[in-house]
Amino acid sequence: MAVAARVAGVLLTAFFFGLTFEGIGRKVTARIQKRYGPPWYQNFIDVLKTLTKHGWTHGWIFDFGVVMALGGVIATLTFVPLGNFVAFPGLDNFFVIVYLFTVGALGMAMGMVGTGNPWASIGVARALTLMLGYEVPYLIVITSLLYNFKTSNISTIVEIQSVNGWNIFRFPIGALVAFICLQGMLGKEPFEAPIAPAEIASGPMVELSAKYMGLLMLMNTFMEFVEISIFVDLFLGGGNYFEFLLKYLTVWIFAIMISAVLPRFRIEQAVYFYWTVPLLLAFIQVFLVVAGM
Amino acid sequence: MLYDLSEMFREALSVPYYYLPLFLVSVGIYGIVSQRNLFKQLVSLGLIDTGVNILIISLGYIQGMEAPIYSAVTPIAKFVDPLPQALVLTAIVIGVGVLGLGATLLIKIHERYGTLELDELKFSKEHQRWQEIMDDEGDVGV
Amino acid sequence: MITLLIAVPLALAFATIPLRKLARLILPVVVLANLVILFALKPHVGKIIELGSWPAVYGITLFFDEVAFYFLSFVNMMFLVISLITRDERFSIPLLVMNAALNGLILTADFFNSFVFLEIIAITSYIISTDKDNALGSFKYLIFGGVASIFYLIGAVFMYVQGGTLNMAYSSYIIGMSNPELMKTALVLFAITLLVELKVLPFGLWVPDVYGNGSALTPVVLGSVVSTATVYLFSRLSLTFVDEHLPPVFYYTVLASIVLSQLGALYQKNLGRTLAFASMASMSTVVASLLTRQESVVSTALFYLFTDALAKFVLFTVYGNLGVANFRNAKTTGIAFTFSSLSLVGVPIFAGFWGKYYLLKALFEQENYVLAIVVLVSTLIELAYVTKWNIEQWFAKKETTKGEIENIDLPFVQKLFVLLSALILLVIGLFPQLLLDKTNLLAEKLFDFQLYRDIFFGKGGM
Amino acid sequence: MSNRGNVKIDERTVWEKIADQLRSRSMWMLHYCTGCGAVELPPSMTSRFDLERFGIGPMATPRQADIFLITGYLSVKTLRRVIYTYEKMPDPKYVIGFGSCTINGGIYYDSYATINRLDYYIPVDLYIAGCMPRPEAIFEAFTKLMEMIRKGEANGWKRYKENYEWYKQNQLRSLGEVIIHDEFHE
Amino acid sequence: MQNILLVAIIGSVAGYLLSLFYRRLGPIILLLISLYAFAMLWEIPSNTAENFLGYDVLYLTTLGKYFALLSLIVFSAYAIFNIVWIETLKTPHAFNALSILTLAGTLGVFFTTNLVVLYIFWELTVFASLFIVPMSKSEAKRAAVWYVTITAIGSFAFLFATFLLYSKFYTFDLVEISRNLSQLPKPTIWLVVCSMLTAGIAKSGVFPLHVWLRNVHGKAPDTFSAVLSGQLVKMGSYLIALLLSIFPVTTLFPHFYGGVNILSYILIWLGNVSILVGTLMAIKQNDMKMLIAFSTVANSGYILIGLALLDQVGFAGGLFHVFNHAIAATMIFLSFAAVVYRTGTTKIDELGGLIHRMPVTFITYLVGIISLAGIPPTSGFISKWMIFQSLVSRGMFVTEIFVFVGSIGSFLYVFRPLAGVFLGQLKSKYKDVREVPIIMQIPMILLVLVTVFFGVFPGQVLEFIVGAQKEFGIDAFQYEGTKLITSMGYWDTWIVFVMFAVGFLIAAVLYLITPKGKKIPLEDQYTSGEFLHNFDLYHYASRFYAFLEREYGDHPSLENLYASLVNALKSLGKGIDYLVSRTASAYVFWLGVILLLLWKGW
Repeated sequence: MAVAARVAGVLLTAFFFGLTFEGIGRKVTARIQKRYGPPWYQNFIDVLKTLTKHGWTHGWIFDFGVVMALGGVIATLTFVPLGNFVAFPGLDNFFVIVYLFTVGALGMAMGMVGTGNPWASIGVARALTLMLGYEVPYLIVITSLLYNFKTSNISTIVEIQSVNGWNIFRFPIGALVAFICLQGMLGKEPFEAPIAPAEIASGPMVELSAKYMGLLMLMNTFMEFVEISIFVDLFLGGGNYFEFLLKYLTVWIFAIMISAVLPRFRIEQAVYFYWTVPLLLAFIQVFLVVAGM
Repeated sequence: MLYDLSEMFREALSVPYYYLPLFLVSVGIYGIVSQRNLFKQLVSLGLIDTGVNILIISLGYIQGMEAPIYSAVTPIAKFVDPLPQALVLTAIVIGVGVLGLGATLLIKIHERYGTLELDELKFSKEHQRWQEIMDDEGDVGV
Repeated sequence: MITLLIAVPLALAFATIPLRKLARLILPVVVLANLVILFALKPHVGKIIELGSWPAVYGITLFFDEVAFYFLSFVNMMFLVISLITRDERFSIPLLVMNAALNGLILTADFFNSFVFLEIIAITSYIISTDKDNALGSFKYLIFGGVASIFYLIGAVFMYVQGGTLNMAYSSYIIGMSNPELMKTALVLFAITLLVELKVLPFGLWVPDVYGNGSALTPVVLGSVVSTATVYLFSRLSLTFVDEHLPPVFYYTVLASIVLSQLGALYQKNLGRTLAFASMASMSTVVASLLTRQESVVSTALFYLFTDALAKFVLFTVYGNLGVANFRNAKTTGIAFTFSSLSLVGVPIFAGFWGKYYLLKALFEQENYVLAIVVLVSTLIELAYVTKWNIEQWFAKKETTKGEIENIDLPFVQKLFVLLSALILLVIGLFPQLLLDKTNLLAEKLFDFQLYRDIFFGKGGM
Repeated sequence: MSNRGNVKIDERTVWEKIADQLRSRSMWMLHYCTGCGAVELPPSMTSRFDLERFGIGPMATPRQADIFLITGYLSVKTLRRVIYTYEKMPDPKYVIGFGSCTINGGIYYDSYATINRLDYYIPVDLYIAGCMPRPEAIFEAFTKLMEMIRKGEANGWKRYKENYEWYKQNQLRSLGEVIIHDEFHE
Repeated sequence: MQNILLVAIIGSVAGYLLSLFYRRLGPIILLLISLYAFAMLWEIPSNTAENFLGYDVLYLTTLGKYFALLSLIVFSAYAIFNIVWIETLKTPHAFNALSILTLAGTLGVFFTTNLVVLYIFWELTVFASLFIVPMSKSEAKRAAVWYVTITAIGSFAFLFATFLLYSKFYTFDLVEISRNLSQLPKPTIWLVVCSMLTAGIAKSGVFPLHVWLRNVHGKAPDTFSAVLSGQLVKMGSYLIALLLSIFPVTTLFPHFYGGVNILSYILIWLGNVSILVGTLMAIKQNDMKMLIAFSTVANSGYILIGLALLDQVGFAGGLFHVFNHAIAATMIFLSFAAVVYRTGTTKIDELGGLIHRMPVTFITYLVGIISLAGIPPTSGFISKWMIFQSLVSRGMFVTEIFVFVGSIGSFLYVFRPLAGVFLGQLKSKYKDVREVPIIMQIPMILLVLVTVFFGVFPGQVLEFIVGAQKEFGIDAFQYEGTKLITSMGYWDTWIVFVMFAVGFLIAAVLYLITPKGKKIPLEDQYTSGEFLHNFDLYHYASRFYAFLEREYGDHPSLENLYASLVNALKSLGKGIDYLVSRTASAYVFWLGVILLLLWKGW
């Protein structure tokens, strides 16, 4: 039962804090644009409003895709350690989380293309290409970390950091590369080509009416929660639950600030960028790790 | 006078025995390599045959002996070695056979291509048709 | 008694002119008679036959031992099959004469005698190669054959002048004792003439035009029968009488000939010429392994020779009669063609595989890596075009441009023999030991000059 | 929401009420500018007036939009697209008509190409007077609409559903077959 | 083992004869033979030696048993599918006979460690499968010739090495050879091992010799490409696994980097390049079968890397990936065969929206690509996870780049047929396409169950792999029930599956309590206000990753290189042909040249 409680705890934190931080994010963007912006609970209202509307479905594959997407991301969420609060202590292997994460992505992609709208296919094609872009340097940097600590268990790395200091200071280049890739994962401004509202009518979400939009927004929040919490666990060390949330917020605000001011990359520019600058930095990081930094 | 002519002729000829056949064979081979006319090649083949036959006979020659024709006048002991001459007989017969066959083939070629000149032969329509058969492209290229 | 093998075909060859209507039957009957005589005389193997009871050194002698027996049986077996298969009896006279000459060539122990038989074979093969009115190709062959044959004559006469006798055993023994240098030059002269018939490339340039003329008779007769007899003579001369190597020039030309003829075959777009090049390649492989002068390699070379001759027989007969066939409506012929072509390439369950397997094994034991690699590379190239042609014929496009194919399938007789030889290849493929023991015996016999000479000196007469 | 004997009896269930509360606080506007009034929207969304404070933001597709702004005169061709898009929007949807052109055709009332009365074709919940109302008027309208939703009076979409036939007839009469046949295709 | 082989060989002849009466009997016989062989083989304990027709050459290693069972699964699925599919073939009798012969050949290869017998069965398989390839399209003929020639390069190199070893040790038995292999001088060891591995590399389509894969798998008869890429490619991987584990590679070759010897490092680099080539080329393909053919190249690269690591986790990962790729490739090709059976075309941009007409085929393809891409609930992830763990623990970061590009790239190219063929707008031409008959659906569903079952309970497959590792002295992979343990960390397949189910449940609950969406037809799409009358065009499938392809558009193509090489050889042949068609004067000239050489080079 303790496991169920812990899992519920993780999910509720993700739900509650995810949406609140998104609200705070919108407020920060508004502030940057010299306006007040919506209240912090605006995202709760948006999600619940969409869940009450009467939308349309494009067949069983569309529903199955949306449910699989949300289910996959929830499953990934349960394995992610929040600071020292972990649902399954030993089992949060980094590769398992990254690849379980792709179940959600594949479910969403399949559902959206299942609607039959070519905007969605273009959006998903861009999303997958972007993923090819940011995933390679990200995995290289993280594996160099894993190689350094000789374990691929995130919670053990969290404990190590609580002993001898945050990794962000020991591997500054790695942290930088990870953050750039994080920006890509979140789908925030410089790398927003897959869901560009003006170009391809918000990409995959073109046919999402009412509740499907709500479920997908929830999924998006959980995805962001997973991505940022992995970054925080690996680079900003341990500490109890509240310290974790504080670090989460700072990283989130930092990401929002960058995305508020930057225009949008074209998709091949994004991949070209990812495979030159971050990959080079990742290699420098690897060289340092292997050379026994 | 007649006698010293043959004498003078004999000194001129006192070159080693293989000069004449070598000369004949090389003329024959040059003939085949250079001539563009098929019939001339056949003639040069004949030339080579004769050259070789002469070589064989000269091999069997013993200085100062007589031709091995068995008649009352010539005693047994004074013959040159008769065996190469026997061999030459067969060789000549074979040469005749080959040349005869060559001539028939030439007639056949002439009937078909209308010429014996190698250059014209190449561009005759008959040759073209044969060339096409040679390269009808099967649809499987390696 | 054994002289009947030469006399009967020669005599009856010219008897066919008056007996016009019997012409079709004479050839098979004669060849059958040869076989019967041959097997009847099997127990008297290892005898000399002095013609006209002149003693060995002076008279013309025939020598009938195991090697001669197996080669004769193979040659006459092939002749029997050919005679049953050919439908046009225009060539029955030259074939009979050639049969006599072939038997003579294998039996004779006399240099000039072998020259005469060689020349008769040459003339008859010129005549046969004019099939499908290929006069130009045959004329070229005639000129080149004529030029090349003079070397054999010169060599024979030299052996006579030095050794004092035309008998092979005597003269090679005496010359071998007195000055081996001349023996070597004589062997080179013999080799030049024989290599023309053995289709090694610089000498075998005439082969594609003659073999590729589309007739079923020429390539089979020349390819399988005459080449095998010439291999016998070549191995007899170069292995038994001379125990040094031929000059290295020959070895390198033969190696080059293997690869180049395979490449030539790869380029060909016409099946006939491809098969011609293929037979050149396989014959040069046999010659190359003979030149290595090691007994194990020679025995595998003979194994390879017999299986290859059988396979080529099938391929040429099918091509001769059907051209580029569509096997979909000639299934059994197709299977036979594929079996023999795969055996040619060396696919495991066929005889060709054991040919290549034993050859490579022997080569590796002798550390002769160069020839092994050449054989492997040539098989690889052969694999490419053989597969191409097999697939081309199995999966031919239904609507062939030249309207309906005139001869859809082989007539029954030919189909029977083609299937029979394909099955023989399969049987040898499953039980290679049958043929291997025979070839080991042959190789061992070919190498001991001692036995060959003692019989002559011991004057065992008929 | 029927007002028999002008006593408004609220027939909505508790869930409906909560839902309306939510719908009023987070309205998504369809990013589809049909007329000249659309130019007023950007200033209302940027830092001076900031529509996002009320949870109102532009959405790219009708599938996610709640409010449909008809910002000015409607030509026949645009009306065809407006109806096609209106039917694409999920159910509780509200229409706001900008300016007098949507009420009686405005200054183009006598043109052959414009539609004089928007209400015949799609149910309009709210009109904003003014030949292109300024952002302040737009804010006035939005707060009015939020207040109507909370009270459950903004039932244009229900009216459209109930007398769908009437609307369809008006549309057919003036546009001919809406979707299939028009001058571009057959 | 001997009677399995004999039954299979006799079965092929019986298959030919029986299918003359009724063409569907052939696949039934193939099915019976493979089931019989599977049952018999399951009982035979590994390391049993038997004789075959008198020669004691058969020796069953655990590795051989594992590969044989895997190939029997593939062949039985292929046979069931064929029962109905055989109708579309023009020459079914030869097809049946040759496919049974291919089965016999592959089983023969797995049952022996005697080099010559291995070569014989190897050639038997190659030539049996050769004649099946051109049975479909006409341009498959050219592909078949390429297939044989390139595989022959490998097998002749293998033959060369076999005889070289025979001339040194006078034995053909691999185990004995490996025991005293170290006596040979260093260069000979290199020559022998490399030429033997070439056979494996040629057959499994690894980088330098992968050129034939695209055409052969793309143009072979549809179900046979399932066997080709699912099973015949695994023969190459089997040979590599056998050689790497039997030969004492770690002691023979010096240590190079990250605990890996020089030979394995070269193999790993070959694997890397084939992953890169396979992935990038697969993304470009528009023909779905050629796309999956290139994915086979990439996955053979994965297997090669896994096997070359030769350690506790990597080697196990390589072997497990053999299982996953075989099953996944078979599933995908069977679903493509079903699509082609109904629509007749393999081009992605001509198809679309088939999910609405062929749901079972879609599910098979979906689970197939989930396993191929290596996503957790299916078995594909386990093997990729193992390979990643091994690579990370050794710190081989350059290889990791290629491996990550390969695994992420696999999402891209598997998604292209998913979006182009199954999802999106249903073309009007295929409006009335029906689902494939039941018999075709059975193997597909069976394979789906197998993938998901082994994804959650990999115990049975791991048991074989651990057995193979113990047999060759590599320290075995540890696992307890469903928990996979490595030095770098462990995870539990069962708990992941449960949590995935829980997540799915929560999402389903959320989905059900909210108001139900109304089903609308496929034509009711947001078209930004535009009226569309021909929805066939409203489908994004051709040049799916145009922006990515532009990045590496003008890449060097190995196929053209090989083609130009062959043309060079043929031009040499043309030269010979020119010489030959000259007249007698030329012949005599060459005779003169030889005489001159003789005269001088006496």
